[in-house]
Amino acid sequence: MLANLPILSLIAFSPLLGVILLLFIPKDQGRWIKAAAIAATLVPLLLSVWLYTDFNNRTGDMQYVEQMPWIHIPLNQEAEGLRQFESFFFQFNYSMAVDGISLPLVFLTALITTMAALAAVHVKKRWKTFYMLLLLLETGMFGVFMAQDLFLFFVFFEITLVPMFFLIGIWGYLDKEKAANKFLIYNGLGSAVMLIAFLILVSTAGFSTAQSGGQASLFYSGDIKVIAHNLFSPDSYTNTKPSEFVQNPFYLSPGMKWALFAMLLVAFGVKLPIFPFHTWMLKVHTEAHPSVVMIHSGILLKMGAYGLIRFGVLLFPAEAKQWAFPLAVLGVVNILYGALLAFRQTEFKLVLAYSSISHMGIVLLGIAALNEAGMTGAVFQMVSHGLISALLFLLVGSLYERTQTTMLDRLGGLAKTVPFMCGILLVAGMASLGLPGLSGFISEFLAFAGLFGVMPAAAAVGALGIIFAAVYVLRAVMKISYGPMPEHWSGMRDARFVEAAPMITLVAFILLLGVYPSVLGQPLQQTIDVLFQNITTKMGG
Amino acid sequence: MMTFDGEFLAFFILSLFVIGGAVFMISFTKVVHMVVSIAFTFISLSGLYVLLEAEFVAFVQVLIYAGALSILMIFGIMMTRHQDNEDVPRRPLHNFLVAVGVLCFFGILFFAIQRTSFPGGDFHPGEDNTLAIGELLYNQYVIPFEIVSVLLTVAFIGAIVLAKREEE
Amino acid sequence: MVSVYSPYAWFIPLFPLLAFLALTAMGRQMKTAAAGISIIAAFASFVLSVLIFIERVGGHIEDYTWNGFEWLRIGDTPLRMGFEITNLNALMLVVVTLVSLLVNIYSKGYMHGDERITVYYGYVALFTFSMLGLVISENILQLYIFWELVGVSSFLLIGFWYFKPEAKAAAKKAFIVTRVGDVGFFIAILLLFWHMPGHALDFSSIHNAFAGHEIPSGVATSIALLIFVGAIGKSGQFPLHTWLPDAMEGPTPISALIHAATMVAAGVYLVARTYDIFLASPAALQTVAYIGGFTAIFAATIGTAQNDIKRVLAYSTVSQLGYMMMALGVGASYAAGIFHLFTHAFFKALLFLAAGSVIHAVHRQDIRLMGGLGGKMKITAWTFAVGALALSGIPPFAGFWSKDAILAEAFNHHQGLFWIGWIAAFFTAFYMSRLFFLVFAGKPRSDDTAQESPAVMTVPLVILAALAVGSGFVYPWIGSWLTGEAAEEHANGIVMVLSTLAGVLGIGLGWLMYAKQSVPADVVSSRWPWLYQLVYRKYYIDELYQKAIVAPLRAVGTFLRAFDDYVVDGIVRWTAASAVNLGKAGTRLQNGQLQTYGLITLLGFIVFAAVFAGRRFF
Amino acid sequence: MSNMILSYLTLGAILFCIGLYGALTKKNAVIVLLSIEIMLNAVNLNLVAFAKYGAHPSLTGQVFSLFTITVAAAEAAVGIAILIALFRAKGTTDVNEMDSMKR
Amino acid sequence: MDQLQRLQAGDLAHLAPELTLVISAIVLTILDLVLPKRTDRNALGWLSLAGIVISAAFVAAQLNSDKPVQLLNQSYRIDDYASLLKLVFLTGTGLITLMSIGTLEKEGVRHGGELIYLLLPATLGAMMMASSGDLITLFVGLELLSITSYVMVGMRKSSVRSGEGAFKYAVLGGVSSAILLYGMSFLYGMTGTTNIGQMSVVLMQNLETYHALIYVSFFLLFAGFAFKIAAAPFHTWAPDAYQGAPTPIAAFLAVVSKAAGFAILFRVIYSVFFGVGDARMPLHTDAFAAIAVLAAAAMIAGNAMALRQKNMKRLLAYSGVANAGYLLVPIANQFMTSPVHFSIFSEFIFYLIAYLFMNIGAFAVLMIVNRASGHDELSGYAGLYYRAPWTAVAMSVIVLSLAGLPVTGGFFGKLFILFGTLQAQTYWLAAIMIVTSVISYYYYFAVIRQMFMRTNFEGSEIKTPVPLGVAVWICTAATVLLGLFPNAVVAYINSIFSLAADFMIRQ
Repeated sequence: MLANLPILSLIAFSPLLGVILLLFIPKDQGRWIKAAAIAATLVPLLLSVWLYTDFNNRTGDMQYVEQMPWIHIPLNQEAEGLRQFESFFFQFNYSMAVDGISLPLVFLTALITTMAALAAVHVKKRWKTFYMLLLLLETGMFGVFMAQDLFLFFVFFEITLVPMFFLIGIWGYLDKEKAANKFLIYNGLGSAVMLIAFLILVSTAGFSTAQSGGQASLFYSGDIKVIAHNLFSPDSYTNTKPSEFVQNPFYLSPGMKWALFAMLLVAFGVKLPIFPFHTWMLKVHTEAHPSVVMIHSGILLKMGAYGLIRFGVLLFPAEAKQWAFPLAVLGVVNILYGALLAFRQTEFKLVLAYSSISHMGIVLLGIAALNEAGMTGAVFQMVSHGLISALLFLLVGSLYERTQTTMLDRLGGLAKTVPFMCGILLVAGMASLGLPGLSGFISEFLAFAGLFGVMPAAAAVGALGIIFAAVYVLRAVMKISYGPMPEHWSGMRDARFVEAAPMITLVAFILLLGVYPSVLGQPLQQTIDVLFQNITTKMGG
Repeated sequence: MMTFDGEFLAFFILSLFVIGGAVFMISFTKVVHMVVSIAFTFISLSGLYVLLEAEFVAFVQVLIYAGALSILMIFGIMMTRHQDNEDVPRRPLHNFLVAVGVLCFFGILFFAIQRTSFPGGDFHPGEDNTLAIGELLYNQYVIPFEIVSVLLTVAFIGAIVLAKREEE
Repeated sequence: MVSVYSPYAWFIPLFPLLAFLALTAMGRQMKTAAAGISIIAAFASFVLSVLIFIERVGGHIEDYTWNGFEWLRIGDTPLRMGFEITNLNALMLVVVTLVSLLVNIYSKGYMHGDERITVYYGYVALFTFSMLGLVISENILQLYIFWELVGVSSFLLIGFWYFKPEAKAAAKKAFIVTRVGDVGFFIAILLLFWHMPGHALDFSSIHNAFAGHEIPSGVATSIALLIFVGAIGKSGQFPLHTWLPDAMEGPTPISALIHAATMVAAGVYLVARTYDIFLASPAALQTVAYIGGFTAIFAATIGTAQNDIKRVLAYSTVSQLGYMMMALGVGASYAAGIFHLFTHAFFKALLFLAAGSVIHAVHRQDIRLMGGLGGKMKITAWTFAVGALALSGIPPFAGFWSKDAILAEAFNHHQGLFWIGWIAAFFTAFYMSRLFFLVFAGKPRSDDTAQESPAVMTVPLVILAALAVGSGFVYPWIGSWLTGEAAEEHANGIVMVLSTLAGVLGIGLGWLMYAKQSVPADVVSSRWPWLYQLVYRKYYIDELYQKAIVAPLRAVGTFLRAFDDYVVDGIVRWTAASAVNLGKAGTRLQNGQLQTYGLITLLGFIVFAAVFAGRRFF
Repeated sequence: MSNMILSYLTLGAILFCIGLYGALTKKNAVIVLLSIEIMLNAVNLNLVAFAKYGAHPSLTGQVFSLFTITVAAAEAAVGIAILIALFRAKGTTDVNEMDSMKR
Repeated sequence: MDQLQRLQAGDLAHLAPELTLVISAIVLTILDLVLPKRTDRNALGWLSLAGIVISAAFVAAQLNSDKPVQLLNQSYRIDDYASLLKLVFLTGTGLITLMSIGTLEKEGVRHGGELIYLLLPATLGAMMMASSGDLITLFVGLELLSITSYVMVGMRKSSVRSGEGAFKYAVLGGVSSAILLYGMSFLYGMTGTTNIGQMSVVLMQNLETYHALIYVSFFLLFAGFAFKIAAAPFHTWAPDAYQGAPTPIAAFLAVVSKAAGFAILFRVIYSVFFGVGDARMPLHTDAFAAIAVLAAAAMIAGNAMALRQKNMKRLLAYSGVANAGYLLVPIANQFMTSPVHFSIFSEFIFYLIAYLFMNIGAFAVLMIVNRASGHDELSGYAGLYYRAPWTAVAMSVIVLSLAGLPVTGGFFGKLFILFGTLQAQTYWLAAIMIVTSVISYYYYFAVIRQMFMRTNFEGSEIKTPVPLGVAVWICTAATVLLGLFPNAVVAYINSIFSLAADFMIRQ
């Protein structure tokens, strides 16, 4: 029964139903608002669980494809060369699908949003708006991971920007407006670069002809499949060099392709973030409400990595190869730079922010490897870091609620009063530093393994990050929970059920992924396999 | 080589008057003097129009510019109780920049004008210049003509609305 | 012959795992049941281990391997998990489960009354699980996983008294220093992954590949050395030994369990387990031998100058582990090293538990403040003496046989290392006698009302003492059993005499200095104070690390923080500011003066005309 | 007489520039308005000159100049009216003092 | 030589929209005079609105005729280019009239009736401009619009700012008219005609002789038009005039007046200068390069100067400068560069439509805020979310559209223009366009910050007059619909509009 429904659209837009539902609940019914919002996040979560189980692991193709014409803009065809055609237009479709790479991220989005919704019980004011924006954000994030059309992708990507701006700016701490601004402008610039790259792609590789009833039409398409086809087929317009006599506005020179990859790298690098584009996210990490950071750090950063894989590597494998070394270097720099800085921070949230930078370096390494192991590692790291950072910020929220500070020097000995939370903190820290048995290890292992096959030296240098991770994670975690405890915190209450439930859930997933990684590896394996077969054949040709 | 005929002499004298009037306007300090000198420019211009076989335009020029407009300006000056004198310029940099800008502007115009030559052709001012113009106005240019009537009405209403004293 | 019990070997780690889960779920409740649960689990594991061991002792039984669990598949490469039972790990299983069982029992007494005893037992169970998992791992990646888990459990146990700043620091140090080694091990696995045929990581494939010389020797050397780096970290070899003595901040039974008997032995076990790789690279083997030998003598000298009862034992552990490494390095088989691991586990656990008994009684650890405890704590004193003698290598105690095996190997293959080992043995005997005489002999140096510990603590001591005496007698047999090859000739007479001599000399000197006091105790410190200081301060290694690694990294971190703030973000802010300033400059022109506006318009026209038209004319 | 046209055009340019200079430097608002009229006069001169000496002489230029004159007059009237209203509110006709809005 | 052409009675039908406006204006003037002083002048507004709607209906009826109609030797053209732009003007004026109803008193305008009926001739001027094929018609239309605008800006007579704004606008407008006329006089001199359609052929034939003068006349026209559309560096009047003007008039300047400027700029530049030049004297290339640079300058200057702006009207003025830049981009992207890029007009008009709604919406909300706070400063928006949540939501949508974020008309409009720019492979212009629009997020979101993140403790709930609220919601709804279904609009325009028939005036 479920199979016939447009399951992806249902997942993506079910949060909007929640928004509508919330509209009808009066502002002062805080309890009902929270309950309804959390329930609304459960719908996509359950659906995505079903999706995950129903997903066919034996194929690497796109699944659950939904396609609907959306924007179909006719263009002026008064020019000599265009008149003979039936029509000339550009079109963006509403086109959604998932493969093994996006599936886990869809699930992650659903899971972490639910967790964040639970964590948001600490929010003190304007719950209604908060939850409405949260749900809107969720739709945007789902869309990003499902969209199969450049334009649709971009729209969803931008949609996430606005609710996030509000969420940071209204519910953050002291410097929230600055943080929101920095987030907006920085990511706006990233999106701007992405849009230019996308439109160049659409206006060259997106160009196609279609036959309908004996008449030919010309059109520009944003469909990834069309673009990929044109980019890879040697006799497409995109790959036909213009000569003195024949103009070809659809030609993409190798230099242009190189530049396009570079632009995509910058565009998604801002989101990822890649050094030196990372400074915006520090502010977000420290100033936004922890439940917002859960989503930000847990999912939004992954959109950068996802985009880089989906559009950078998959559309430009040859250019990615040219870029592999710089990518690896950037990855190593990210890892070490983030780690060294995390080590010197005095504020816990900043430690986590820099650790995110460090961890995203691992994703870059996995991508730079350009092999199955590396790519698998990159995706694992995306999921794993999503879970871990969400958990950590969940804890930050709960701790801040009790101690009113996140300065490491003022914290200490909390294991005495809040042993449960400190235990979870320890687990999260251990997962973050890549302890085997927890999710962080698998991704680290795979990413390094992948890179080691191609660039052993870079991988070896990057592996130093494993040591540094231990240093900064332990420093922070132990400063919080170990050592003597100040007297005035003795009456503190350990996690309430509503806090403990998401913590345990996240720990469970972290453990599951660490102990039985196939749960993620299985949907991933075929996709990545097929993908690399395609890449190698296409690069050969 | 320029031939020195009567027309040129007339042009030369009139243009001296035109420029002289304008320059005087710029350099006078008393506002009323300025208006008078500019009226002189307007009248000299109408002389030039006569030279150019545009009698009707010359007539209108005298009527509107030298007449109506100068009077209007004097009224304007009276009604705003002007300070009589232009002070010494208080913005030397500004004035200098304007001077440089205007000179450059003139340089561009002069350069372009001097590089151009017009083939020239026969000019038929018509038996009766006024009649010819009238015919054109009522036929070919009737639409802008009608619009100008709207424009004048609007200017009329607008000027009244703006300039009339509000009773408190 | 097919094994009956081996297919069930996975139960061995499972019991403690279940215990751990149960105890964790309890939180801080059910303090009384905690010990019971953990002890039962340890006992169950022990019984099964013994069954497997006995079965293997009894007859020639094939190695049992199961790897049916596909953990993850990367492309076409499956990563599998499973377990394997060989003679080597059957022996290890017995050692680990036995020591663990005894420590569990002992702890019931030692930790009595601690409010977090449930947590304590949970951690112990986790540790036991990890260690057992490590031992039965079927491939090197799985081994690495448990290896890290062992590290983390030890971190948890060292930092068990989390509110003590020293414990906190020690736990952190232990984790981080061993992590340095782990990275080497990690890279070794990556190298293996790419160089093994079919990316196989299981031990039998490794054996086949390296024994069959399929891997170039350069690669083998790198892999072996990197694995050894891991072992250095875990087994406290120079230069990564610094964490081990600090780790004594944990509860004493933990010191016995982890930092003496089992976990630190993991490094030795790792080298033994991957011995094929080392055999493929003579250079790597030599490195192992030298590092081991150096560590042995280096730590032994430090041990002579320490005043904390547990620290002395800790340095002796480091020294003994050095012995084992040396044995692995010089020989052509891992038998001698593993044999010493086997005996050392018992007597070192014994020594620690006895020391724990002393600490339990007097609540202090400084040996200069003890004395005359022999009369008050008879069982403890006697069992400690047994352990000390075993450690000193006095026949017929277990330590004598295993040490002799090592020295014999060294004597045969590398005379220089033999003498190093010999001197180390002398120092070992010296500091053990110093320890014994200062603690148990003479008069009390403070007014303690020490009492013998309860039976729950002394019984394990006695059992271990028995093993410290008896376990050496497997000497003739164990080598061939472990390696499956015919044993070399052993029992070199000269070596036996020399090693006994070293022990006797050391004990004699200690007796003279600390019991009879005919030689002044400050004989060295008064004459060569710098030498005493050097040894007392552990050759300033910690300080060196602090200065050479920690401080520069800190400085780099501080520098990068400024860099991030002022340069990276500075550029961002500068860019933003320049956009704003551009706007400001623009609005400055917008000064309300209409003639300025006109001027701007005029100049705008001139610029446009000049730029776009002017270039066509000039 | 093709040279004649250049003289007229040059005269127009001079007049235009004088008007422009006046509009951009004079302090009295009325004079500023007058300067604009000079500029428009310069344009008229151009148009009328072209009507006679241009490439294709025609009456159109004269007609155009009539429209210009009319519009200029209307503009001047409105300008003066605005000035009067402003004077009532502000009490000055000095253009330099008209800067209550800036930045 | 042209024969005399007469206007026939039948041709009046073609002038129905314009005549409607004239008649309405006259009727309203008379009514205003006749009605007693104390009667509510709101009825005038509704009547005026009716006139505008009727006029728009006539325009709509003229859309998509088989063959463009031209009157009196091209002095007046009725083609789809003109008609579409007229619809834009009329919609804009209609919305502005709607928001003026019952609100002018509070704006400080004592002669609300005059203001409302002056809007009609101003719009008439704009329509003349869009429809003209002759420089004289064009000039007269332009002056009708301008002079009426000067008057309307000065209508808040008690305010010094209003007078100042009007005077500055009048003087600078006069200067720019003179410059524009001067350029036109040269064009006439060189070609002997004022007919736009006939010029380019003559110019082409005499390229050698007129070379320098063509450049001069181009740049004179260029400066004059740029002044009208307020593109930097010819924008300086805009902030002061907007700030001084009554809010509806500021909206009129920002939308209708600017759109009219574009109407002539687009048509004249393409009709007269397109294709003029050869390889040695690439006038054509230089002309379009200048427009591209003008666009870039407007985008950069407008957005940069708006960054620290605290007054909402000035902010919108600078934003208008930037938007002029965006609108210039399709004009600069002329179709010589790419064999496939011919949709410049759809790109232009779509963004213009989106701009119409979002900008009028922004001004309408500004009126609401002004009514509550009594000033135009940005701080007046503080806590608007608490005081008028729905208005705040509408304003957010409008601001998002101005900033170019999905899913709004502004977003798609920019995207469409950008796509054309990249089709034409003018990468630098695309880069400037998108980077500056990101910079604009900062100040557009400043409004959002005020509304949602600041609080105003004194403010009470805000009451919005119904017509004003309707105007806001029409604009908001249109903005969203344009973003969601841009295809409807673009497809329709594309189906009726032809560059050759409806745009270029060639004979």
